[in-house]
Amino acid sequence: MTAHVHNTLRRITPQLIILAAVLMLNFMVFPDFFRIEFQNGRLFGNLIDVLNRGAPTALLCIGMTLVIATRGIDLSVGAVMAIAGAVAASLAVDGHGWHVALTGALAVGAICGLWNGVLVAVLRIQPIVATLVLMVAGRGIAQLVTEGTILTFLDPGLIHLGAGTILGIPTPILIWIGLGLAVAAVVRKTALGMLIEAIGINESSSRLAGINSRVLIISVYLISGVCAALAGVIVAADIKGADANNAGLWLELDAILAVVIGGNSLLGGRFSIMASLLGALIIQSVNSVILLSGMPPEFNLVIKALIIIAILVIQSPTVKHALYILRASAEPQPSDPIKEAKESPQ
Amino acid sequence: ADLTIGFSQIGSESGWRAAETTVTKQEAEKRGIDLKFADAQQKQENQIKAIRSFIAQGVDAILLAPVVATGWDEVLEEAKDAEIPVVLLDRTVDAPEDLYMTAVTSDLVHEGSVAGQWLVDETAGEKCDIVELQGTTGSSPAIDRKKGFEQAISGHDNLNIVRSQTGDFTRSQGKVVMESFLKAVGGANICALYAHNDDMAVGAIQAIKEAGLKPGEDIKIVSIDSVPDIHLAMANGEANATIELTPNMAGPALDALEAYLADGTMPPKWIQTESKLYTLKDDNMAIYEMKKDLGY
Amino acid sequence: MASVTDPVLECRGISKFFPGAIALDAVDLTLYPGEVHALLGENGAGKSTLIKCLTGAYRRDAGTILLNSQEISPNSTQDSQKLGIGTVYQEVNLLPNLTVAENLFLGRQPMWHGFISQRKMMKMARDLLAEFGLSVNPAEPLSAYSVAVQQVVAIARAVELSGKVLILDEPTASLDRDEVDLVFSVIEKLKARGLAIVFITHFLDQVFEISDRATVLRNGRVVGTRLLADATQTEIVTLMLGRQLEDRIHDRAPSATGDTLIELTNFGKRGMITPFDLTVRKGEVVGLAGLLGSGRTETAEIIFGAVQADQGEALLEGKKVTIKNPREAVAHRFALCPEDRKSDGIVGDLSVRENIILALQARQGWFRPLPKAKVNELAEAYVKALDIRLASLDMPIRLLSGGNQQKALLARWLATNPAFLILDEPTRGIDVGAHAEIIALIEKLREDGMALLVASSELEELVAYSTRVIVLRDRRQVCELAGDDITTSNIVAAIADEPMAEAV
Amino acid sequence: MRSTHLPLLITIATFVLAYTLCASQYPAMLSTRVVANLLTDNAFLGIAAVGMTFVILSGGIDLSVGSVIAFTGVFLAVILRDTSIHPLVAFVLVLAITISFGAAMGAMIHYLEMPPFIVTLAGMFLARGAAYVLSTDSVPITHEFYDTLQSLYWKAPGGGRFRLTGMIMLLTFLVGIVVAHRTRFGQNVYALGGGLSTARLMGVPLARTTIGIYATSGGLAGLAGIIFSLYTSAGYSLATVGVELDAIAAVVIGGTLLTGGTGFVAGTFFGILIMGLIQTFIVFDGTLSSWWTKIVIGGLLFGFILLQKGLTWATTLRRKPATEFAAQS
Ligand SMILES: Nc1ncnc2c1ncn2[C@@H]1O[C@H](COP(=O)(O)OP(=O)(O)OP(=O)(O)O)[C@@H](O)[C@H]1O
Ligand SMILES: Nc1ncnc2c1ncn2[C@@H]1O[C@H](COP(=O)(O)OP(=O)(O)OP(=O)(O)O)[C@@H](O)[C@H]1O
Ligand SMILES: [Mg+2]
Ligand SMILES: [Mg+2]
Repeated sequence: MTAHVHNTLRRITPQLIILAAVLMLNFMVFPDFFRIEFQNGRLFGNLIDVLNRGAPTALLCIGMTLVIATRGIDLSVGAVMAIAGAVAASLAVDGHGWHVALTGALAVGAICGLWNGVLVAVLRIQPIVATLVLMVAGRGIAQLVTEGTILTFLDPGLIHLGAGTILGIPTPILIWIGLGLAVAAVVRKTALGMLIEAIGINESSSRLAGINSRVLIISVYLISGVCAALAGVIVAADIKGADANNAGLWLELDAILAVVIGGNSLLGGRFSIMASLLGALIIQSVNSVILLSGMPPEFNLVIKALIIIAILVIQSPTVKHALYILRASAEPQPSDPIKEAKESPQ
Repeated sequence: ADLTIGFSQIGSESGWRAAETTVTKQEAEKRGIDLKFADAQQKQENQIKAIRSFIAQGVDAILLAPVVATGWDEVLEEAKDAEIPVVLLDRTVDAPEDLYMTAVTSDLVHEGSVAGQWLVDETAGEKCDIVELQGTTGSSPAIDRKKGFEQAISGHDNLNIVRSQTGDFTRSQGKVVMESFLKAVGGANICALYAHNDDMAVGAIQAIKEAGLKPGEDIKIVSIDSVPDIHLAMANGEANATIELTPNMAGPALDALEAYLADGTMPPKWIQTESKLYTLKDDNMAIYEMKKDLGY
Repeated sequence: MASVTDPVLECRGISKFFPGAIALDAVDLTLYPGEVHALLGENGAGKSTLIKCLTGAYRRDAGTILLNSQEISPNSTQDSQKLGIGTVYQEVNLLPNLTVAENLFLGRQPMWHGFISQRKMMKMARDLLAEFGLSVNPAEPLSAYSVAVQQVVAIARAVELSGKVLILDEPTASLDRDEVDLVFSVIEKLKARGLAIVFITHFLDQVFEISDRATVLRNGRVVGTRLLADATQTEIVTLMLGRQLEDRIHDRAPSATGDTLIELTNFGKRGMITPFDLTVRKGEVVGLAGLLGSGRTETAEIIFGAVQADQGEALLEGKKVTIKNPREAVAHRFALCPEDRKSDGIVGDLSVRENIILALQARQGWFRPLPKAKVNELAEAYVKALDIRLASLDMPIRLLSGGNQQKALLARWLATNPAFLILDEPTRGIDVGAHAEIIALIEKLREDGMALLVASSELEELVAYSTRVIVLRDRRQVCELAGDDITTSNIVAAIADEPMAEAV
Repeated sequence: MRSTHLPLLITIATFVLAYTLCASQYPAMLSTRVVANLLTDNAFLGIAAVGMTFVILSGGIDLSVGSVIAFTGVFLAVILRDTSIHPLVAFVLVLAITISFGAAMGAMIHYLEMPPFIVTLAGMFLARGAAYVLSTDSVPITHEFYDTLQSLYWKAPGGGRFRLTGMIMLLTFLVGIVVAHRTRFGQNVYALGGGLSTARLMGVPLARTTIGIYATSGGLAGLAGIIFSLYTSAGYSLATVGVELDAIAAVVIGGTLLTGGTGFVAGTFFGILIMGLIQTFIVFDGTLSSWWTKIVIGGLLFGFILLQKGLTWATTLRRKPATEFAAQS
């Protein structure tokens, strides 16, 4: 058990260090960055904002990590967010309660995920193209639901999901942390995690080993769809309206980026949801630097690009390897313990 | 229908634009015109393609809501060669005037300066630190509305823009960026918000409320477009002023076209729509009720 | 013979460390022109690693390489190719998406006015392949051909590249006798031309047939170099293993006595394998013999549901069952150890431990994870039982040597405790010691009442453990041998025979 | 005929079929205007897609092309506005920049072993950001050399104008085809797509090829940017957002596998035509609302993929059953 915790910690160390560094950068451009107050019945502060605003990306990340672990990719999550937000809003406008709206939205997300999953697992269309279809059409579907307007709703229960607080903590924070931990626990406490990794590494071998790869692949896209739907509901609830045109626009790229910053390979296989979530927080902290720095907006993208490139370079296998060699050469050649390790299991 | 008119719309990126599309379709229907609608998904190249296809199809006239001012000479020339009149909607282009028949637009710079002027009058010399929510970086409304506003407040030393960041014309970004303004500047230090469109202002209002301040009182809010939701906010006293950008550009445009096609009456080169200022003095609830079904 | 001339290639003190393992420890190797030098050793001894260090595929950690007394230091395989060292690596390393001709001449295409001349290239490819007795269409993508064809193409490519040295890492593992003979005749020609050839294999017969000298590695160290003219097989084996290989007398496997386990009638798939009947009893080993492409692998795949049969029915212990996919097969307690371990067997990045329990876990279902203790117990037991050489159970399986990967796959299926075990080329790339162990294992499993179906190109091996042998030709069963009829010569005769009345 | 030419034939067949269907609905689609428009309007996209084809053949992806096109336009506009440099010199300058930019991304991908998706995503942010920094306004280009280039067209009977830009695209495709199939570089690109580690063992110069591929893509995106600036006579930092996805879609519709190693530059040409045809058809129809436009584009994209999949499946089913899933791993 403790070994497990230790392994997880070691896996996410690079992300923790980078997150700390980016937060320090925030602190440098805005000295009050770490101040948190209790104000107006809720926690109030930049750090809370990072956690709160990171919610959509973090939620997308959960599903995206699993999809990427199977060697797939889901470009449609942004569009699915828009659809789910639109569906929730229109249900709320029609006078249904928040649980109906939420259930409806999640169901629609699940259907979208199922669609993607079937295209990938059954029709064997390459994931990037398969999900491109829904990425293009999905926003149209969302606009069809809202008829191109921002569909405003007043249901307090639904609004609470995006803009409310529980014990002073914004609800979205609790939702993404809760869901993240739950999914991470489920995949690691069951065999799902390993089987997903096996599919991502070598699907043919996995299938021959008796793994039901088809159902598993469909499931991960389904989970991704549901996560996206939840993110869509939160984003809509946050502004009390479904903005089919803009909700989740280009957010799929942020989600993929977060997964990669989380140290997961786009070629599938080994994954860590925790690390991806940290990746999402890192991206949100970068956004926060940009907002707090007060630079003119035309520099936003350049700053973001440069910080991200720096992070990726530090994380690249080559640089990691070079650091490893540096550290190893500082110590005496560990030849004897290795020999023992090699001979002991025989 | 005896008239076929092609309409190249930018896209459906905002409620205002959706309303413009709706109104245009209504106006065409009212007049019995067969409207060929093409949505360009925010891409100029798609608009050019659409215009070329309209020409190939032999439509009687073309309505164009250009996504950007530059880059139309070539295709407009082709339209001219094919003797198809082109009317520009809601934005003008950087092309020789003889390449299009007329432009039905508001004056974006003017809108900005109306907003600025309102704030100048409202503050009456009192010191006021302003935060600005810009539109999408590089878009012409963002550039011109900023320019107009700055022109209006220049020379008034009591007015200062302390922070300016893009909110991408969206409600959610408006809220996010306002949140960061409130922290970076301090809610008590912000006296007014100028948003390049109403959607961002609506988002910002929520951020202000969540920070425990009263929008409209603690922070004055002026924005542009006059969409229904901002009138609702004004009716509740949560926003102070908005400048109308009418979605009915097609009405005057089609009037001009019909007159031209009927007897060759040349309209003026620029038909400017009114940039009407609404404040708390107006009956905002009534305006909201009137506008809410227009497809915003 | 060679000592009068100067060596072509000399390796001095080559070392290679991997995290957790010393793969090569100051290895010396000297090659003379015109000799075939066998490189021998158990699975995991470091043969492939030595080759890769030599050709620049790996960066060596110590040591020098001299080519014609000049020190060289190839940093990439491209460098070594330029220096005249042609290599066939252990797993076929060609590009399935390119055509045969493109694979043969990648990087050295015949040019015409600065552009590749397709016509010339096709002609050259056809000529080259003819030398190896292969008459395939060089314009077809390589993926259209079997592993065996690909292997020959790889050899042909390496031969073309080797101006001075040719290195062959287990080139004959998936070839049968005729092809091996062709390859050997080419090797003889090259030898006469004065090339130095390194030949790695686990078939000692082939070593003695073609090689002049042999260097034996054990645990990354050179334990000896012998002139093969003066050495005996036993001596070499003892050198490799560090111990004597017990001579095991194989009793003729008794005819099956157990109950019928599985009965297939009219099982087949159009365009793939002619419908066949097959009955396997408990405690029986059915051998599948045939030439390359005769349909052995297809038979195995169709029975396991890897490819779905489009006709016929299956009875399992008298009950009708469907085998639509491997999952169903595994549920019926079938197991298939596939021929192509790299693409259909191992899950490269998963640990050896996870690879061993993978099939068992898949059968258990997603939500019933095997307890940690059980996993460790299973993995350790099989590593011990099959003598899998590894630094740690946590290392990714792709880092194991080829033979050890094969053993780990066997462990995966044994862990599911199958009722019916299908083995497709179970001893490919397995060293002599392990070879004997696997044969012993097959016999033991049979005695324990398991039903086995084994496809193999090694007839001696088939003869040793089969209770029945089915011979395939052109994707149909042509003959069945049982009891004392099972001899290599009978099988060869059956394979060669024209299709006649003896069909099953 | 190689069996691998099949996807190409299928793409061409799909295009011919689709064009016939469209023309039977709207006879005006047979006019030279529509044909000329297909070439002119898609010139920049086509050129960028040639580069994308090489990238995708090698198993990579380049998300930066849209931003690079926009950057090129803004750079040209600004430099022609603020200096007296001749456009041809400016072209050379901007091509040098975009080629180096691509090469730098290639170098990062190779030497730092980072996935292309992410490197080029960062490149996409950077190029667009650089365009913003140069100018947020759209900057018109008013050089007489531009007018000269724009006046180079052949007016076909029926009113179609076959412009220089369309011809440059065709030329780019021709060169692309020759490079892909008749040069060592092209073969190495396919080799990379077949498997990186295998290609390494076979002695393919990985560094040179990878950098070359992304430099090519960057350079062609730069050329596409020049064409786009000719097309619009302006530079605008918000232009060509999402063009990379269009280019990828065109490449895929053209029968190239995103996993790399199989496909044709010529296929991409028909992919471009098919996409252009979809758009033309939608405009001719003219009844679709904004949202239905998106849904229909997505639906048609799906339809084409499905059609291709179906045809491929139907024609390969008989050929190689044994390798059913060896092919995907
Ligand atoms: N990249 C690596 N990291 C760690 N260990 C490795 C790596 N590559 C090989 N090894 C180890 O080095 C040893 C030598 O492997 P090698 O492949 O050279 O054996 P081999 O003699 O070719 O065996 P075989 O006959 O089975 O092919 C093995 O124990 C293997 O596990
Ligand atoms: N010499 C050849 N020429 C053309 N095609 C071949 C040749 N050899 C094999 N093939 C093709 O490759 C496919 C797979 O052959 P493979 O060698 O795997 O069959 P097999 O009977 O299982 O043989 P083995 O298991 O001994 O390798 C066959 O379907 C056959 O069509
Ligand atoms: Mg080996
Ligand atoms: Mg076989």
